[in-house]
Amino acid sequence: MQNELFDTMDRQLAEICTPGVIREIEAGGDSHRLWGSIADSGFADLMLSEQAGGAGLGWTDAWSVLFAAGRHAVVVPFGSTLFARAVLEQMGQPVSADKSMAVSGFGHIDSQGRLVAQSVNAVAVADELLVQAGETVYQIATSSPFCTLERTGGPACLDANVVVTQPDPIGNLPVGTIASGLGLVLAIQLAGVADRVLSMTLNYANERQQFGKSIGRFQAVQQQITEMSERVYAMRMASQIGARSVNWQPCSLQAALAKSQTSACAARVASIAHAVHGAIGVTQEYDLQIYTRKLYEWARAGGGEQYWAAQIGRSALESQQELLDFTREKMFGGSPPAS
Amino acid sequence: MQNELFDTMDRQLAEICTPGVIREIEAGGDSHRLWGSIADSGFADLMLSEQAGGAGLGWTDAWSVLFAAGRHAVVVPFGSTLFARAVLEQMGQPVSADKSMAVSGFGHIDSQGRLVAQSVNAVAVADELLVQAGETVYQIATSSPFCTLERTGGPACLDANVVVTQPDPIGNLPVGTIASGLGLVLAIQLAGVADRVLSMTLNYANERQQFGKSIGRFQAVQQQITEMSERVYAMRMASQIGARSVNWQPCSLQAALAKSQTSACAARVASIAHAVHGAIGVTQEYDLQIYTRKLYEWARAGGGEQYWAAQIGRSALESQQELLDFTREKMFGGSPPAS
Amino acid sequence: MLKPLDYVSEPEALDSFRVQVRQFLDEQMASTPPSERARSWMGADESFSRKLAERGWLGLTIPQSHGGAGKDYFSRFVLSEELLVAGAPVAAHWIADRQSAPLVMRYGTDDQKSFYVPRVCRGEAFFCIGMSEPNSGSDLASIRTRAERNEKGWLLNGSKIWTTVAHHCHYMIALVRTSGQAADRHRGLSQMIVDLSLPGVTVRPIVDMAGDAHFNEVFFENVQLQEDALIGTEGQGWEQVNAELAFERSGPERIYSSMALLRLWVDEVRAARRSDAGTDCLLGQLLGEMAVLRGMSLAVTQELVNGQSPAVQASLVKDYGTDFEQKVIREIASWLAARPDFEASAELIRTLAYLEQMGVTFSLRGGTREILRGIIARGLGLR
Amino acid sequence: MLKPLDYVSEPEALDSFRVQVRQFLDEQMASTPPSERARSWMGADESFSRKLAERGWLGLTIPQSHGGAGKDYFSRFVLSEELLVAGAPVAAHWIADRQSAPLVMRYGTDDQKSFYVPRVCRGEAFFCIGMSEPNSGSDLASIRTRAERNEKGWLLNGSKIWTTVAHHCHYMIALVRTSGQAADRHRGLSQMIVDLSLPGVTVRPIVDMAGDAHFNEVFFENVQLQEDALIGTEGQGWEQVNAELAFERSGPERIYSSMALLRLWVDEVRAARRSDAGTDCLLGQLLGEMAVLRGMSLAVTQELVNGQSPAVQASLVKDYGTDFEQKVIREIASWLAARPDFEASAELIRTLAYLEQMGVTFSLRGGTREILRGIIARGLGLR
Repeated sequence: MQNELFDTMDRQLAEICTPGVIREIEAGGDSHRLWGSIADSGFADLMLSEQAGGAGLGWTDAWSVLFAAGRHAVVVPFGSTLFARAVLEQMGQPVSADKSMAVSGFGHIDSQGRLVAQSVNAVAVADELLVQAGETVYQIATSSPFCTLERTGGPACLDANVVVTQPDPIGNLPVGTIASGLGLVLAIQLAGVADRVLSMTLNYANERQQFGKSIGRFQAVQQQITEMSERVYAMRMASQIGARSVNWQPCSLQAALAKSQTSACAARVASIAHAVHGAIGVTQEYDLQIYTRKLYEWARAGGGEQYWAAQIGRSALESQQELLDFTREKMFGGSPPAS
Repeated sequence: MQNELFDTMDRQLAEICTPGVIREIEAGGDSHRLWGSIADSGFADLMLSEQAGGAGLGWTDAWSVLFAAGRHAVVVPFGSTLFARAVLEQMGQPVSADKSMAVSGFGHIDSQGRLVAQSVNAVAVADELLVQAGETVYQIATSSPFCTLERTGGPACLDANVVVTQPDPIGNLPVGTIASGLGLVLAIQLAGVADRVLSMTLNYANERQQFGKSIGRFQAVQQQITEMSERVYAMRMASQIGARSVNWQPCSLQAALAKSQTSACAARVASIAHAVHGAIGVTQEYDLQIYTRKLYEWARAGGGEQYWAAQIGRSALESQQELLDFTREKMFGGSPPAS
Repeated sequence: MLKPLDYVSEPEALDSFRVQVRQFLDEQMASTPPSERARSWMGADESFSRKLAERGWLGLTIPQSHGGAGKDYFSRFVLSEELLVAGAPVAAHWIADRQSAPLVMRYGTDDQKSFYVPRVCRGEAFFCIGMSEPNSGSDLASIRTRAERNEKGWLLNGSKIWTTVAHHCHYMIALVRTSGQAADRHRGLSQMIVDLSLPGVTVRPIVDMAGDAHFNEVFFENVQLQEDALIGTEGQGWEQVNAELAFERSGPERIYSSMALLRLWVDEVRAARRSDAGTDCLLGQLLGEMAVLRGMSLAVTQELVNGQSPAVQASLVKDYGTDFEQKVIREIASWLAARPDFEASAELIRTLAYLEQMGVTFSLRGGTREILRGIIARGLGLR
Repeated sequence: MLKPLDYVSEPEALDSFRVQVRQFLDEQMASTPPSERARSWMGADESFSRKLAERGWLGLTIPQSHGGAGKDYFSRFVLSEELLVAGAPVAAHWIADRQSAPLVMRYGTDDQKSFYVPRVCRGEAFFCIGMSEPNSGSDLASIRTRAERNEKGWLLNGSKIWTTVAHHCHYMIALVRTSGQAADRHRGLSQMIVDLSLPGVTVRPIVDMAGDAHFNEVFFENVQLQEDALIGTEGQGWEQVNAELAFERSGPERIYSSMALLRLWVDEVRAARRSDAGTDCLLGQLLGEMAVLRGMSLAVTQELVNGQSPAVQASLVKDYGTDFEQKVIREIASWLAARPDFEASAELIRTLAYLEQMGVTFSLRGGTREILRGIIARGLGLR
């Protein structure tokens, strides 16, 4: 699946989304230059229809660009924008060609009638926010005076809690639609960044010498890196199973699988990478931390392993189907839902 | 804490509760000879009062004999009898000097008025059964025509589901009293058998040669055995924290800690032992399996890690105490409850 | 870096084949309890294996010229998956079908091919693999069993241990030393097909802790082999064995070993209408991981279809898969222990206890975890 | 086999001391947010350290003759536990108090003892430890920093890295080569007390991913040390360092590093009145394991009180403890991710994110997991 889409995106990001650029943006620098270049590439319009100026592709193709985005720890909300634009078009809303959008599927209206969304990924560098609460979908400019952000996460984290007074709904979607799509975006990005972290770790283990040989020759290191590689391969597969829909709408159980399984593996991948790298890995100036932080953040954002696993489990218990049949039909088989 | 009580019990069991004897009993051979020798030693009367012919000791002393019992994978229900006799005396019931007793703290009365207890440990070789359902305590001879056993577990397992028609209560105790006591018995036995499994594994790793050196010199084996030893030490400590009561009544949160933490470690200890031993470890004729099977059975019996952990967690949440204070007072501090 | 494994669909054309297999298994195994199904590919039933052969389901990927069905590896995946998920007693023919017949097809002479392979496909030749020895364990290069050339062919002396289902088998493919000494390590090892009915062969079953005898020790005392017992090239035994591993490790055997337990547990949870957050979550985690492994195993199958030998990827899937199989056991044990009030059937506990005990072998059979991870590490390019 | 660790009670007489410490900390830290407390013993505040010294709480186990309080290791346990659970910024004095002063007391000359130790107790001499070098990592025996004897004492050249809080410290105890070459491994290493204000010493803070500078690289360029910079015996540095590890690894530092997170999480769970099976169970698992570790740490303390040097047991508790500290982070992250509707405060996520990032260092500081486990394995008698 590493095809032309992937290659183009990967090459572009290698140039424009470098560790230096990421450090700058995370330290509070301007993100619009990076976002502008990405927006200009048109990849965020991949799932818009051709009439709307997009490519009319579905998740199977989006996988390639999202995986590449993950590999480069894209700090601006590229993946969520890609999905949000398709949602807006489906809802008959205008789609802005240059705005970046953060997304949350877990908003709620609080007792004071405010729209609240917790720890929204990358919202601090997003132009707009798309939130679903129950069936209702809201769209808000982050610069709106009605919108306040409170940063969450570590010093370099761009997530925030959002509170919107006087929120205006733009329409309805089935409950969970936006949560599924964002979950799948993050799952694919997780698989991508895990792949990057594995390469860095393999390189380091081969280069770093201790006790007179490369540390990759120590049995304890080999055992750990093997475990890591199994998880990285599994994350890739989980994200591909999740991305089988050929249109904009994710298959909900497959997306659940993707987010659940990738999130389940993420922390272990990060911790092995750091164990192999030792102290150098946690320094600001070394690049590893840029990528491992994303493993934690994206695994937590939009619901983690257990949340999404419970969706699958509940569905399996209710289905009364034999388990292999359930797995084949709900995770592998069948055509994607009609749009 | 390896004192005279421990030494005496350990020495006696080394002679009478050999792997050969255990294999025979588990294969359906007569268990009364082994039980008779243990009963004669008087150790099962440790927590009976001196008036009742016992030693009037509490859990802190019982720890030593139960740990020894665990080390020898005692197949007859010694530990549960030790506790059950103290319970019977406290309830004003006659205590038989020669009967062995299986115990369950999780009985219930089913829709047909029958007393049901699931997977009662070692009940297939017990003379009697003591069950608590809610507050009510029942005592039944396993040979009674009202009592039917259905074996559970593997071919060599002596556990069974028990159904008693027309059960007669012998009195009441606070809910959970018997469950706590049995949990603590099993926790201490688990710590003992884990200690045995560690010694066997260390010996094997030093003796077995592969690739021209003892396998204990391979880094991957060292890492695993270290992990195992940490758990074995933790199990010992957990069981000692559990056994701080100086009378027959266990402190419920400390017993919960003991059963939860020992059960949490048991499966990993077993699996590392087998990983180190390789194929020889799963053969009938090699002794390791006698001890590792107990790790699984005792961890599951009488409620496992999560059941007991939830008791602790619920209590901590309700207490509103600062967590270190909760830990110090409820797990370490305080005097044992008055009897 | 290692080639990644990408999603492939299982060909829809195989759906009707799957239905056929499923119907056959439903009939054959209607009365097999879960604790028996938990034996999975360790359970041997010669007549069951012959029934599969009658339907043309042994040697599915073997060319029709040699008695096989001439189908591709996806067909074999479907058949294997159905057999394993059902816990069918496939051990008698499993190794012959999975690796011995392909090995003979690859390395054998025309005579060897036409002698052995059709018999495998008819369920008349069951094979076992002779690798470990009492003092070698995972260190296969230190093998001491020896075949000395003589005027009639080869004179075999030594012994093999942990040989799965040897007591049901007609032949063993043994890795033996044909020249040099143990100190020569990999050099001088060859593969021999040993007819287990020959004089001088003794098979001693080894009873495991569950009371079964899957394992054996096999002794060779002056066993006279014919010239054509040698399979492949003399001295190339080590390379041949390693090529075989791609077959051994590529199938869904390393996903479904705990399936009997998982299915029975779900049946009882459904019957008790027990749905709480912890239960939903656990089932979803297990099914999710199972689906991912299935996807990875299908991707390895695609490599075989493409004519590749994905030995390292297959090892990776195997290692991750055995981890999953053991997790199923551990987590269901934990779930039950967390709910002492749950009325689990005696059969559920029996199935669990069997797997708790024997599950430790999942990461031993076909290479210990440490050995396997060493292979994967090298495959990943660690040096 | 290693001596097991048995339960001991903490002396009740210390309860009033604990209350004193608690009151002091409640006052001092009333406005310190949890995300700051999460820095725990990595957070340095020189004035805080001096306030402890004013109360006589530095050098608690040092004899009164040298400015200490002459108390036993249980007192030190109580003080350390309160400081760590509160997440007090102890880093400035921590190493001086924990291991440098005891080291000087054990190996120093009378002059060295009376010069350094009272200063440590007064909070006027903060120490760091110089072990790792840019190319040595865990392989301490390959150290290249060199002290050459000259007419004035020793001439020091080289550099040390990952030196915790060196930029707050007055002295470093450095492990350096005084004879031989890197190839001589452990032979020829000695410990030197280096005054960090000397000409030729450069301290370069290394910023970590959380934006803090706990670590440093320290360069020595022709630093002229006096004769009495040598501590202990020339050439015995390796043995001295290993003896020091019993102090380094014996305390409750390896239990409470994630305590700020655990406490804040419980506060918010209580406030939201969230009690479900999963929450109860998780909290109970964590508190249970914490209590067991505390018991083990107290047992190690008893060994110190008995005059033993329980280096291996302490390593075992440390390895198990760091595992627990990392588990707290992982499990709370998982709990939150499982409940996307839970209204966690921004401060809770901030504390979590800090620990998620820096928690990986818990198993690096004081020896990587692999090194530590090798030590334990040998201590267990594996050979």
